[in-house]
Amino acid sequence: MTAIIAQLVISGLLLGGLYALVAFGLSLIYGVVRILNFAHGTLLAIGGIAASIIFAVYKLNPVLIAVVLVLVFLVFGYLMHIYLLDPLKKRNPFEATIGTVLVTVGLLLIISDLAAEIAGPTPKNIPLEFHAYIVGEVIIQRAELYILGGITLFTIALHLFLKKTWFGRAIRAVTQSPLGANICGIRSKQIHAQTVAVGCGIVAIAGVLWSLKFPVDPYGGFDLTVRAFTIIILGGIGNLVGALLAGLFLGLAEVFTSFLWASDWAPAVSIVLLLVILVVFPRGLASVRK
Amino acid sequence: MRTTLFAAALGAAALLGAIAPASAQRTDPCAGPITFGTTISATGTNSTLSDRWMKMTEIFEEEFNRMAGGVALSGCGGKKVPIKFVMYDDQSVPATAVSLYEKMATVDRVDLFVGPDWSTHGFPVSQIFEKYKTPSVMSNVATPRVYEQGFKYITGLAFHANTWSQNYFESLKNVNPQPKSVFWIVHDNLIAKTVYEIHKPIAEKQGIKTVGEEIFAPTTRDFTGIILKIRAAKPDIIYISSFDAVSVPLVQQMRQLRVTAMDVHHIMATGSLARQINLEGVTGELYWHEGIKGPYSDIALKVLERAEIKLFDYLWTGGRLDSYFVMIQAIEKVGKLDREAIATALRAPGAKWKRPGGEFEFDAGGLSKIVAFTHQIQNGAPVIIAPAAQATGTIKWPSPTWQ
Amino acid sequence: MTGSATEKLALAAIFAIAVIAPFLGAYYLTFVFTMLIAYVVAQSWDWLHGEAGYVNLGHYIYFGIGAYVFSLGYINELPVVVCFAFAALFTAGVGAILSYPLFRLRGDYFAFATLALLPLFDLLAANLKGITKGTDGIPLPPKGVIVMGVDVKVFSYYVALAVCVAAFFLTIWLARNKFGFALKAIRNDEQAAEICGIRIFPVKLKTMALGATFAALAGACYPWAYRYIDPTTVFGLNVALIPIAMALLGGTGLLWGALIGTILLGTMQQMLLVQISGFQATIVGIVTLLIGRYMPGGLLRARIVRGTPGLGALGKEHHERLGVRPAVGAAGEALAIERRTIDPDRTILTCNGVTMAFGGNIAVNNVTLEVKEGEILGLIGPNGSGKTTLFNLISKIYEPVAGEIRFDGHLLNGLRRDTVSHVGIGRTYQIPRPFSDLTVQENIAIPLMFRGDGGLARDAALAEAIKFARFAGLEARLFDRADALNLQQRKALEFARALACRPKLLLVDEVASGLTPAEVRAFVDHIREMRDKYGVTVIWVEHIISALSQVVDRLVVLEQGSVIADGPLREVMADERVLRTYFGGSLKEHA
Amino acid sequence: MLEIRNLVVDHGELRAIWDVSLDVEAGERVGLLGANGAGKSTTLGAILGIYKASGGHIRYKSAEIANREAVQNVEAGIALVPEGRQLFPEMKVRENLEMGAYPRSARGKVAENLDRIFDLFPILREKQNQNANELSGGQQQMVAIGRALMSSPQLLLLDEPFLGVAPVIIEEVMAALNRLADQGVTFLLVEQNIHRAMEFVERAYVIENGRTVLAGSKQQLLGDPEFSNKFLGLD
Repeated sequence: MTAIIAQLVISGLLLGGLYALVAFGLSLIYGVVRILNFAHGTLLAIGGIAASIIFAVYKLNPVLIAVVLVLVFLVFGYLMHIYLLDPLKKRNPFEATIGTVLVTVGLLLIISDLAAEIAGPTPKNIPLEFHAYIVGEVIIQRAELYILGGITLFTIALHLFLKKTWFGRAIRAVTQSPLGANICGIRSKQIHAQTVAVGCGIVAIAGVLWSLKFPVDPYGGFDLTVRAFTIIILGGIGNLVGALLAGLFLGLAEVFTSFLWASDWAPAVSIVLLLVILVVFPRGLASVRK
Repeated sequence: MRTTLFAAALGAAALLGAIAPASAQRTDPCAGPITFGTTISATGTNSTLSDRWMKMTEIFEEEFNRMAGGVALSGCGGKKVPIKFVMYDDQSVPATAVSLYEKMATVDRVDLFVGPDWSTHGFPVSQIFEKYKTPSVMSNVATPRVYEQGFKYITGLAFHANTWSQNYFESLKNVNPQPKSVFWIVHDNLIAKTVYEIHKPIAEKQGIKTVGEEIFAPTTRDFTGIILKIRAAKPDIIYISSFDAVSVPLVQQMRQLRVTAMDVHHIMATGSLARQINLEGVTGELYWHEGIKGPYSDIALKVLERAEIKLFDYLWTGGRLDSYFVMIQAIEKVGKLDREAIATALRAPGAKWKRPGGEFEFDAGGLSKIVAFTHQIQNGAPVIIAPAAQATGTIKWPSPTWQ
Repeated sequence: MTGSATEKLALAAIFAIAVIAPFLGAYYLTFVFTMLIAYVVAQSWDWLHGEAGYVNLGHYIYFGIGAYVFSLGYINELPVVVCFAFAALFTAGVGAILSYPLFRLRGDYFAFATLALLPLFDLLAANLKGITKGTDGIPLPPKGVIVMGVDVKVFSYYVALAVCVAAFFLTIWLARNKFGFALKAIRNDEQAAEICGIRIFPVKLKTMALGATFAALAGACYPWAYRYIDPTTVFGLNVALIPIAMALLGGTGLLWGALIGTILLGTMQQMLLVQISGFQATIVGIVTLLIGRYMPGGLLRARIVRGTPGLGALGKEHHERLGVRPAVGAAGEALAIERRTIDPDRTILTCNGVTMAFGGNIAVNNVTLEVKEGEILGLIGPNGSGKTTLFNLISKIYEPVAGEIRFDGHLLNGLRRDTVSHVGIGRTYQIPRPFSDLTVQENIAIPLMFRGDGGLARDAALAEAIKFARFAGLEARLFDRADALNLQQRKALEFARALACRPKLLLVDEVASGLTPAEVRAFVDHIREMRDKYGVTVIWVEHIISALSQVVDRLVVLEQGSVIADGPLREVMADERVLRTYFGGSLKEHA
Repeated sequence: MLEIRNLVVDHGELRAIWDVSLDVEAGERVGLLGANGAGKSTTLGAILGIYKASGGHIRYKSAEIANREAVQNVEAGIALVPEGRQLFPEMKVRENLEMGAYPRSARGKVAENLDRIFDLFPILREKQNQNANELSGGQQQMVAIGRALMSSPQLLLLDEPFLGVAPVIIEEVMAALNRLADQGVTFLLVEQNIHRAMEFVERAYVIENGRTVLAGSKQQLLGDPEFSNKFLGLD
């Protein structure tokens, strides 16, 4: 039984870690810019597809692929904010909200359709075969260790980035008090654009790691957006550690649900969790801590 | 107010009248070309199975008219008329498919239908064929319930869910050691579940006991829970009834977690699956395979080549092509373009139909009684292991990569 | 309806097309049918969004539930009418039940939660196999396809059309009706709406249930015509957001928004479908994106559309459709406030040991206070001394943690916020909170419509509101939106709105700051008139003591949440403790 | 040092400041008094560059700074302690302070300035690793002042620094402000509490309805019947 639990925990952590990674970008963007980006999960799918195509064609190392994609996504995010989202801020709040919904939903349609037209609609992954380690009855793939390592390293790096760098601190400052940040001389427009860029960059990394473990297709990804929302509400907006814990919890919950109950109910876990949390704490969990 | 309303109504009627194309009903049953109406899921969720078929259908029209010279109409003095396709993308949405078939029936006025694919589309669209009394040879609509509605104008080219794995379970009688138990893993999808429900009693009749069954949602990504249950159950056979795309992580994780069995059977062990994961040693079903020559196989192979489609990658392409061939045969049997006669001919009891993979009959409801070829992936390519007549190799038993 | 010629023409044309489409052929029938269904879903979504301001991203579940209930009834061979009734009733019930948890949420959180409903119901439909037959879906038996020699699609088409017409006229009704004004008040400011006497939850629940009913009727038409449903067709995310996009595209909250949006997007999708192979979704996406980017208020609100003669009529906001012009009346005309005779010995408000704390911070500390009928009481104290919190306690924004508040024979503890105006308390906010996208007239009319006695009818309320506006000096701005007013005018508007609550007790929070001395004097006269003419008791929080000194009978001083002085103005101002703690001793000390 | 002439500021369609003019000399302590909503905070915001001026001039050390970005003004030596403190609740006290040194010119002297602030408010040294939202109101106010000091400002704009602060702490804050003044910092103080304000400032302006209506030294104002009238309402 311990072996079974151990195996489930490993899978749950892996799945949850990837979920958390998806949520990180959304969390930063939502925290700073207060924009619901409906295209977020779809961006991950596009990143994963691009990564698997680059891998299939050029046989590049996934780390290199990630570097390339991060750069592309950074630019994409920056331009998206400057040309599509920021101009909406000048409108009244009502129009700004609706405009944001239309723009991000429009983006979602465009990128998934374009990806399907260009790369084909079939799911793709990065098929890496690695050695497996067997401890008793527990089996761990080396690829999984790489992914876990990648998630851990990346989370630490992101954490340090937000804690230690001026830019990272500015992101947190704007999240917690936009006016306070302004008083300290933080240029909000610039930080907004840069945060959207960074958020998209994180999605690229998540996409690469994701496609190492699971296939992605251009029409998928929206359920990941919903999960990412769950995670940031569970973990607190702009709270990285919270998002990581929430993601891991979600992953473990889904894996255990599918083992102990039935796998067709596993996707319900995150949805029910989201609804229950929101209903019990209508202003998010963060309000409880205060 | 009354005058405005009247004026507006007049204007609206004029506008609609202007949009509606004036196309006269065909009166001469010998005039060509004969138009086939169809929709293809070129975008949306089902497009993973069929995204190249639009191009393929265009090429088919061209190659058939060139290579066969058209449809031979014996009732018109043996004159050959070309075929022509009217086709749309149904975007994988059944409601869209319905509106498109309505359009083809009433605006484009196609002569006959070949399509749609998928059981979810087959249900609503089959009523359109009844309504317009226009026969259709659908493809890949395998759920028997579509054909149990008592409709006259539908036929369908697909594996019969009832016989899907018939050859596989037959071949299991001759292997040594004999498998004693099976674990069913089922994609929560109409066709996958039907196949599982039908074969479960067949297996049990053969003395293969069910030691576990699990239905999973299409969005499932982590299968550790299921796999641990499999490992605990220690089945001889793992039978995966699933679409290929959604089962990639399942098979991958089964490999990674060192699942052992005498055989892993996947009802859609396709090339696109094999490209993403190691399928070596897995058994599965094939509708048709490039290596098997039969009627029309020259045209079919040419079309596939030009459309850059490998049957192993796009498992259901065979059904699509066959629906074209069957419709053409039906017209030729009747000898002229007569919808009623064609519908009757298609459903004539005991009639034999040709396809590149061999001959077959329709059952009473109109679903093709096609028995799949069972194959095993050996050295990265499918080897037909049953039925014996078309076999290109023998099964490796127990499956070497699942030990 | 006071529609323009364009509107009549457009309505007639659209209706005519819709009526004759089935005769043009099955393709047109099917095509228009999908648009009819989309319009019902889009429009019923917009009741909650356009009117009440809630973004229900999961509205499509009602369509799906309606489709399922109908199908289940149908395969159990219930009459079609009964199936429709079940679909509507059951779904309305679901909407009502979901209202309880969902309306605890606001803004983005409401959107998150409702978005999650779609995959949840998809999953329920797929997994509750005993009821829904899971992913197999439900095929309807073919024997009902031809009814009385006519394709059943024609019947379902005209049912859908009837539902559309009902939805359209319901939209007109909603925009003009009292119920609609409750929604508009909620959209702008829920707390202020409650202060004006609107009990908001039932209004929201009814709107949700109404929207659910209509979406369910559309949902029921779907399987009737198409004969088959499965979970992804009726709960799929890819189809669910389209009607919302249609409403947003046209212009949410506008009479024509959902209709025009549906026609444009629906036609465009269909055109792309039959004419262009490939990139259809991309094109739809680009159009959606461009509208969001350049016309985020929707197509009909875009300047270019509003400016086009004829077309502009379609983009009219609801208040541009309200035809109530000011009735010419005498300047000194009496307000519709009951004239009470004051009994100066009667205590109207009693606070007994009232305490309020936020976390560890005690904002109001054991305040005991009595106010006599007809008194004008000044309430002063430094910033943060608890004046506004005390107002908030009396007007039930907060529930005190200890102590008792009695008003005019009612115990206020535990009372709902919306009954506060009904028992006779009106208030203003320190930072004015008018309903910003409503006109001055509408703002004032809202409390008149939602009085405790059932309130005035809409037109009567709007007419009556003019008198209050005139009283507050806002007659010239009667038809301007509140967000176009300057601060002083907003304060005046709030004052008029508070008076329209017909208060026995008026709580005035810092009205004078920002007024010129002459304006202050006019305001003081208003306060006095309210008391002398109508017998209204007043508590006035003010920083500017010179203003208070002109009118108050008594002054109460708060410091750190406690009453430190209570008495006639001169006595209080001479009180050593007040001078010390409030003014830091006599100013002469500094000199 | 600071010279404002006929300043006009609009919040959207609302005009908050109609006509404000004032001067602050280097080393002075100047008060800005007035009722709620008179436009005091908006004036401070406009000086720092948070709000755009629609008209008039703001000159700092003879340079026109109206409509400059806040960051430029912070770099030039202006800092604001805002109303309501506007701390970063889930950042540590130390991080909050360090954010005050965000402009590039201030980043070099973080350690030095931290020391100076910890000397000024020793309690913050103890609590530097606590989250800002765990502090009492007075301590939060110290953080807000400290954060403003991190950019080594020459002109410190204080917006109601004593609001919600316990009297005992007010004394402490007041003492710290006096020390800063001795070090040569110039102050522009917005305060409603006349008593506190008059304790600290040398000179004051009174704003009403977005206009400067009175000005003078402490003595002049206290002797002016119009002034006491405005705030006491007693003739």
